[in-house]
Amino acid sequence: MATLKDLRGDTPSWCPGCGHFSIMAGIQKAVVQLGYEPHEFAIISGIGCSGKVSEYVRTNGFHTIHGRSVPVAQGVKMGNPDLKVIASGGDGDGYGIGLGHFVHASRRNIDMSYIVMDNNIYGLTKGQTSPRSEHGFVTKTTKEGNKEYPVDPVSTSLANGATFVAQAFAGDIKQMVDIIERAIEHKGFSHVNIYSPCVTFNKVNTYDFYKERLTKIEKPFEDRDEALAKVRELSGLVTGVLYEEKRPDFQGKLGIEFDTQSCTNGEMDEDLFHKMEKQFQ
Amino acid sequence: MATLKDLRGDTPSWCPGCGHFSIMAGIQKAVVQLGYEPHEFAIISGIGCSGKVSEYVRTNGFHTIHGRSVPVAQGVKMGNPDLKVIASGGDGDGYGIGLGHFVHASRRNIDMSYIVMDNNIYGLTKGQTSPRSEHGFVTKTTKEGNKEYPVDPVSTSLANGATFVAQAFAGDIKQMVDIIERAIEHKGFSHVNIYSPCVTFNKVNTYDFYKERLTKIEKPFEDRDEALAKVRELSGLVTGVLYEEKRPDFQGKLGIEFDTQSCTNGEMDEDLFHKMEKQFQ
Amino acid sequence: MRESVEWMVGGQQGEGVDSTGELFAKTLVRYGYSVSTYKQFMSRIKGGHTNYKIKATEKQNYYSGDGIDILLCLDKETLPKNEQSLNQGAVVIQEGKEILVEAGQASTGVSYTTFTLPLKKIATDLGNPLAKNMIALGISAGLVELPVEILNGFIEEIFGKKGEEVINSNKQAVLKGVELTKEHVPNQIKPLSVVPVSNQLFISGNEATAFGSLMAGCRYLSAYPITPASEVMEWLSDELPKVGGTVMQVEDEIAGICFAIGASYSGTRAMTSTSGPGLSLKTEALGMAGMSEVPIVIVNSQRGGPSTGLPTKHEQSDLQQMIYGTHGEIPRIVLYAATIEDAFYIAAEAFNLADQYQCPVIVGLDLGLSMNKMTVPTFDSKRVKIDRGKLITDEEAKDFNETHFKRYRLTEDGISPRPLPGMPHAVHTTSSNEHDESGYISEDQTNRINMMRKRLEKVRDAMIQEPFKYDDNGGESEIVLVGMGSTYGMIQETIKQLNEEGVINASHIHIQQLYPLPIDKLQPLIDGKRVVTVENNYNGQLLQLLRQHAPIHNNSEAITQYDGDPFTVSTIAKQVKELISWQR
Amino acid sequence: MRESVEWMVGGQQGEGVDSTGELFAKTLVRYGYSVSTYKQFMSRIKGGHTNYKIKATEKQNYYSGDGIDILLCLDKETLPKNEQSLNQGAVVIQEGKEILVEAGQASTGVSYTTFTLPLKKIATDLGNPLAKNMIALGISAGLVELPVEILNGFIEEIFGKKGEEVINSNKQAVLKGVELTKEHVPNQIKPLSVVPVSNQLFISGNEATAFGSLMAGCRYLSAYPITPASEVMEWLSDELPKVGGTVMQVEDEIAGICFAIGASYSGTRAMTSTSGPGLSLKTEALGMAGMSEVPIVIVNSQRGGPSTGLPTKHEQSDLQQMIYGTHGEIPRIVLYAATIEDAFYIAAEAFNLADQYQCPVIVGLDLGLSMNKMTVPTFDSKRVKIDRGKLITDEEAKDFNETHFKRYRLTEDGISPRPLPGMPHAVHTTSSNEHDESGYISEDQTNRINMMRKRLEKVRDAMIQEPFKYDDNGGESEIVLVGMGSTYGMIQETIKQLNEEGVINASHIHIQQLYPLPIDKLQPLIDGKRVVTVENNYNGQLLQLLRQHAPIHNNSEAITQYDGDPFTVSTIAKQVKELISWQR
Ligand SMILES: Cc1ncc(C[n+]2csc(CCOP(=O)(O)OP(=O)(O)O)c2C)c(N)n1
Ligand SMILES: Cc1ncc(C[n+]2csc(CCOP(=O)(O)OP(=O)(O)O)c2C)c(N)n1
Ligand code: SF4
Ligand code: SF4
Ligand SMILES: [Mg+2]
Ligand SMILES: [Mg+2]
Repeated sequence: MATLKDLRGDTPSWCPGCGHFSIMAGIQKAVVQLGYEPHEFAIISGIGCSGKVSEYVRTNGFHTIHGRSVPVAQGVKMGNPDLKVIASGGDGDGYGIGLGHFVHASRRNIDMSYIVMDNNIYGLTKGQTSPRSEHGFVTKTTKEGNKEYPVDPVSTSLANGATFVAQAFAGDIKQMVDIIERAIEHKGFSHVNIYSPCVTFNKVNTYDFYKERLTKIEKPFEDRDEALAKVRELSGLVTGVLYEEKRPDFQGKLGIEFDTQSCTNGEMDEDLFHKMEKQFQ
Repeated sequence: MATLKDLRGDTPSWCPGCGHFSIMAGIQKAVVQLGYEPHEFAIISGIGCSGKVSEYVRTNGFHTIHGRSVPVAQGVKMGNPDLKVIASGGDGDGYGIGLGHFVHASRRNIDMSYIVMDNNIYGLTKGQTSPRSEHGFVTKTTKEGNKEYPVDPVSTSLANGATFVAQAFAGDIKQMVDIIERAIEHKGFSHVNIYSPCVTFNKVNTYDFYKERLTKIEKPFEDRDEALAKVRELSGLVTGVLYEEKRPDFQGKLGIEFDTQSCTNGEMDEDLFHKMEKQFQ
Repeated sequence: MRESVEWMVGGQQGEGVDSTGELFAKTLVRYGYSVSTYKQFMSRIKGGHTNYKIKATEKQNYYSGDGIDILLCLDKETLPKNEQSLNQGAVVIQEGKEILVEAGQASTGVSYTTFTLPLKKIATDLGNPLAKNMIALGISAGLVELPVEILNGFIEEIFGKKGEEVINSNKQAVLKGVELTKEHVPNQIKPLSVVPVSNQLFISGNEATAFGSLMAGCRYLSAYPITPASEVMEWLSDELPKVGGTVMQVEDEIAGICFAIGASYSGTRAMTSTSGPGLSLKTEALGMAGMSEVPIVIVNSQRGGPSTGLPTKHEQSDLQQMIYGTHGEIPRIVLYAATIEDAFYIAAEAFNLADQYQCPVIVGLDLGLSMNKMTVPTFDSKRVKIDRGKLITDEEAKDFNETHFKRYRLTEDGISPRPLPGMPHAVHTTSSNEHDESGYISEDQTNRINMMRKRLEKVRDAMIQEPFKYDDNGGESEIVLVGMGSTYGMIQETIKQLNEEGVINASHIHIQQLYPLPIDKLQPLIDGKRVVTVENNYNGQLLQLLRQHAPIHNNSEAITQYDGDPFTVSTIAKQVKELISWQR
Repeated sequence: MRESVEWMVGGQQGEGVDSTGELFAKTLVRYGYSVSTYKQFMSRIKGGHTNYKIKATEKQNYYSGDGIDILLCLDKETLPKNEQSLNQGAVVIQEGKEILVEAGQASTGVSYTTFTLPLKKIATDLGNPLAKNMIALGISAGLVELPVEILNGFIEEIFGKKGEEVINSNKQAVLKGVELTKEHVPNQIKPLSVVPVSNQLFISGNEATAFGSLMAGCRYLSAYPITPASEVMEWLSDELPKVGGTVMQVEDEIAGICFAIGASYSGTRAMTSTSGPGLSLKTEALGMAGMSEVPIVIVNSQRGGPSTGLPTKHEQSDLQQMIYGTHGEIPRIVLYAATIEDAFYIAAEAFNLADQYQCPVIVGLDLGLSMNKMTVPTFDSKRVKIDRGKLITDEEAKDFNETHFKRYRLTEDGISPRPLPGMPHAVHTTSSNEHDESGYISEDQTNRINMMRKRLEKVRDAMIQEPFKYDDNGGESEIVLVGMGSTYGMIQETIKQLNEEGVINASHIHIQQLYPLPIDKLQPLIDGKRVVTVENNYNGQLLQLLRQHAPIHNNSEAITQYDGDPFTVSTIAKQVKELISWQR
């Protein structure tokens, strides 16, 4: 069985204290505790400090481009349904440039987990507002404070059909690992938003900020809209699995006997050719 | 004062009976009834059957590219805040390829109206599923029925801060005109989703389909989350203004004395140059 | 007896012009003829003029023809729009109050016959007003003496589900048409000679590309609808599920390529298909495929640009975007089939090259090639063998004995053994960042140099079976016409015509591999010749490409057309003649 | 006395290497020197080696230099990484347990002196452990005898808000450094001569571009953060609101260009800024600007590609993407400043050209030019006059007397009078579809031909004030070096060096207008010469561009470097020599 050591990839280059360390550890722990081997996973990440996670966790990894981890990940799963697929990236990556893909993935329900490292800021580009930055948040390009309001990612995935929606906090690894495990085991699209303080550029949304404000939801709501209402009521400052629904995943619904990996060297399938050829005769 | 005739642009090439005719008429009527002149408006449209509306309503028009009417429209308003700006396009245009922009516009609250012609299908490309097509919907590329679930646009804009959210139906012009008028007059981002049957490719979401199912909301909800709950409860099959909130628009919040249009031929502003130059000395 | 016929039906969109044209084309195909077609249509769903042009010949033919022998007018615009294309002695069939046969003369001077008749009324009298197009088809068949049995066979196929009555009324309509011909315009034009029936396929470029892809083992296509590429998606969405694959219509073109890259990374042969606007959106992810060395096939069916442009019109103006599109420098291969027949093989080879060189392969098409059907000899399923390149098994990966498998191992040929995710002995990292052999981010200069060389040199020798077609036209030529894609047939015909007229002996190069350009092989064929490209764009992009590789600047020109229509032979011939006279 | 000094500080990211370097650079600037700088850094926030290189010279200088006279090591990697660049007699300052002055010898053979001292401890003893870099700066100043008053002045500016105590401890640290120099390494290197202070600006390419844009009347920038372009956005986000404009950080690069196109359509001078990945994403909307004839300026600050590539490294590999990126064919203009000074004027001219030709103008930069500061003579605010082209007033529009104003009126020069939305007499339609003069969709062939000609011909004669820089180097040359962007300084120095060595007389062309390429003007300068491009990419994109326009294939080469670092003079010189010997 795999140990935590087996899950160790390249040496992280994150700033000491960065929340992303905990999330990386959380993923590693979840994989180990669930008894999986590194090769069974593919972690598909975007670009940002967060995006480096696919190089730091030793599973198969694909460090893709900014905002596109979710579409690539869905393709990976469809190409090889035997893989456990995790997409991961930052709040800018996922809720800024990648927002459209995220919502469409929510309503599509392909079997994969999406773990967002939400630090309410663009880390790697040195501290601009992200779509998760609070109204009034001050950065070098918003010296008078951010004039936009943040995206509400959890409500958005809930409203658009995601079958597993959860939120965690990098400062509470135990709960986080539990949530990640459940997300991995969920059949369908699981959305896990994780508050992950950026200690270098975000002096507002710190560990203490979240410790003081987060409410734990002990048990998923039975009803999607109840979950939605609760999240809205608490301004998104909740942790826990908010909603989980058992429903066939997208690929299951297609009802296709997938056989995508058997293409090997040699001649074209002559019988198939003649069958297909007919329609053009 | 402008008459309906003044609002007539190029001759529509839509199929007879298409819902988009009514929406075009609705916009024309609203402009006339509010007492505006054609030159005061800019209609920024995307690509699709729907996108042609900017050529058919005689105001200033910009027929942009697929999925980008909303970002272009926001730029137009910021460039010239005196213009009344309407973005318009199809459900594929706005909730498919353009979904990210739509959500970001909702949370940004620039003063413009976004009118979506929602026919639950891709019309101009001949009838593929759109992100608004129902689960199970049959097309030539989904012969076994659509396996995705539709986007919930109204809940999404509500959850992400839009300050005016409404829904109308091409089969009820009176209510629609009223809603468009209110959307135009709303200061901030107003989202109006309009059910607009595609008589050629969509044999499910017909005029009758909507007539039988739509519930009228007579008065906007006081509370955003109440509106959201109601929309969810009725599976989005509602018409009326669901929510309206008075709040300074984005540009107002910036607190800048905008002066963007005064750039004219001649030498650079020497005083300004010397002031700016200082910081590099 | 005639050995060929040129036929056209025109009318308003949404009124069955397409299906009428296709039915007549198929009838000619069944009769044994080689048929080329061209559809003209507008970017709207109903209304607006559309037409369907057919040229049927005894021998293989790659061009739908300049002229018209029979013109079937289903609206008022058809005749004026196409009168200048009528051949001497043509017959024009049109709706009118009563039956009338008149002589006409076109602005070009040719004389023709109009056969006016109340099609709708006759059909109504036969009990099926919808069958009016069948009467017209009967007339067409009658004029060239095609056996009605073939048409009747199709009628049974098409209306099979609608019952005997519908079938019969349609058959009657066809017969009626034949009778009307005999009665009013007998022997007006010569009948078609009988030819032996061979194993031909009647297929479009989009279909041939999709078919070739499927046969090459492609099991995944993710795309976003767009004219004129949608058919690739549509055809595969019917066929792939039958062989364990699937088509995903996704939220936009960026997702289209990203899903495919994901599927390909996982080991599935995968592709995306699009047209210009979509290709532009895909260029960032195209760079990812190049950098991360994930194989991927991108079909780009060109249409009229730029921007939204002329979405339903023909053009060949994405050459530079296909060759240069994306920031920075990536390995890539750009192919472009000369004919529908080639489209099948090129698609299949594209998947091999993508796997062999672990890079994106762009398959160019153009609307002319994509959306129009043509008869081609059936494909040779043995010609292209599936080759997955350096894909390795877990067993092979195990031999490397590495905890973290070096996905980007430096090798002599620049191509690294490629395991798949899921293999127990090959956990590995794939990346869009500059990386070392392990796939981990590296900013080291030496590594950078090695990796850039690896990636950019590995494709230098890539070569498809037929990187270009060459026709020396039987001997010495002073001029060489160079084309790509759907202009193949027109250029061939032009050369034949010029030759027959004794004007000039021209050779013909039709390039199928645009990048890397096989310049070493091309050089001897253009040396000392006047190089004239024939291309459907404004800037002469093919000419620019050639000039980049060969110092032919003072002895080369481009013949261009960019109005949304394909070339006609007469246009090309005229311009070649002008070039020659200007030179001499 | 020395007339120049080369200085470098190296250390771990996040430890003040940048600010230390900048402070020393500014000190030299105040002292009257011309200063060029180069920062090396990694794509991470904390940790990883970074350094800041300075070359200060009496006369204007465009290159931060190959060598190092003073090397300040704040980490262990600095010395080994840069030892090979040390000049004869260099001083290396490094942290150590105790004060030690030793002789060293580099692998290159040069001898140098290491000055080891417990910087941190000394600073702590002075009561401010944070002031250790100030001691090092004091040592640096002491070595070349820079007056400490200048440094002290900056200390007051920087620490002004932190109170007297902090200011004093820092000043003391500087003094201490000077003392330590006198005591341990006196006269180790020659002092800098005194030069008259002129009106110089110390500014980066990004800042000069932003400044030029603002002065040209740009009042709107919408963009998405990306290295190395973010500074354009950051600088303007401070400055634009003061003049009634604004910066929008939007959700992605597609929105970045679309917001700007919208603002420009409405009449505001508008721009977007980005780097490679963003440029790729923008190519679809770029096509829209071209097709709809909306002026727009796009700044592309190049970095190491492809894909995510080397985000914090230098490269010039987006040339082809800037020139050809987007499907179909659009009018566009591509500029690329040779120096930071030119960046100001080029930015300003870009807005004029965009308005005059109603098309997108791409302003190329590269990381070397973008992120590094240099002294330049202050700009001439009279050199570029604002010209808004054929923008018309409502009064003028009224004279046309049209219900629907013809936005795309066909005119002799292909440029249509442009009203703005909001004008009572100029309601008009703008479109990404092919359109007629009214802006309405048109699929008519004649209209298409007219519109394509209009759009693509109108920019043919576009020309900036200085489309290229030319230095004939005093007479006959057999070789011409051709470059673009930040290689200007290195090429100049290389030529000087080769000349001095008596190796070869080379001329220098530095192209600032890449598209349309001023080939008619370039031709006489390259005729009969051996053309050697010097470029930071793999494929020799500039060479390919030249070859496309001139048949120089047999007499041209590219000197390339693509490891993420800029050229050094010695690299270029070496390669030129190789080329010559190989030829002879
Ligand atoms: C297409 C593209 N645009 C912009 C960038 C520059 N970029 C790199 S990371 C990043 C934002 C990172 O923020 P986030 O996703 O929140 O991750 P974090 O660094 O905060 O973990 C940006 C804008 C890029 N690499 N690619
Ligand atoms: C980038 C891009 N992708 C695809 C297309 C092709 N396309 C044109 S319209 C359209 C969809 C139209 O659907 P919708 O927005 O719902 O409008 P409708 O026609 O139904 O009114 C598509 C996919 C395009 N023009 N540009
Ligand atoms: S900048 Fe912020 S997000 Fe990035 S590594 Fe440092 S602490 Fe983490
Ligand atoms: S296809 Fe549908 S949406 Fe398009 S014009 Fe026809 S009815 Fe309207
Ligand atoms: Mg972040
Ligand atoms: Mg639609």
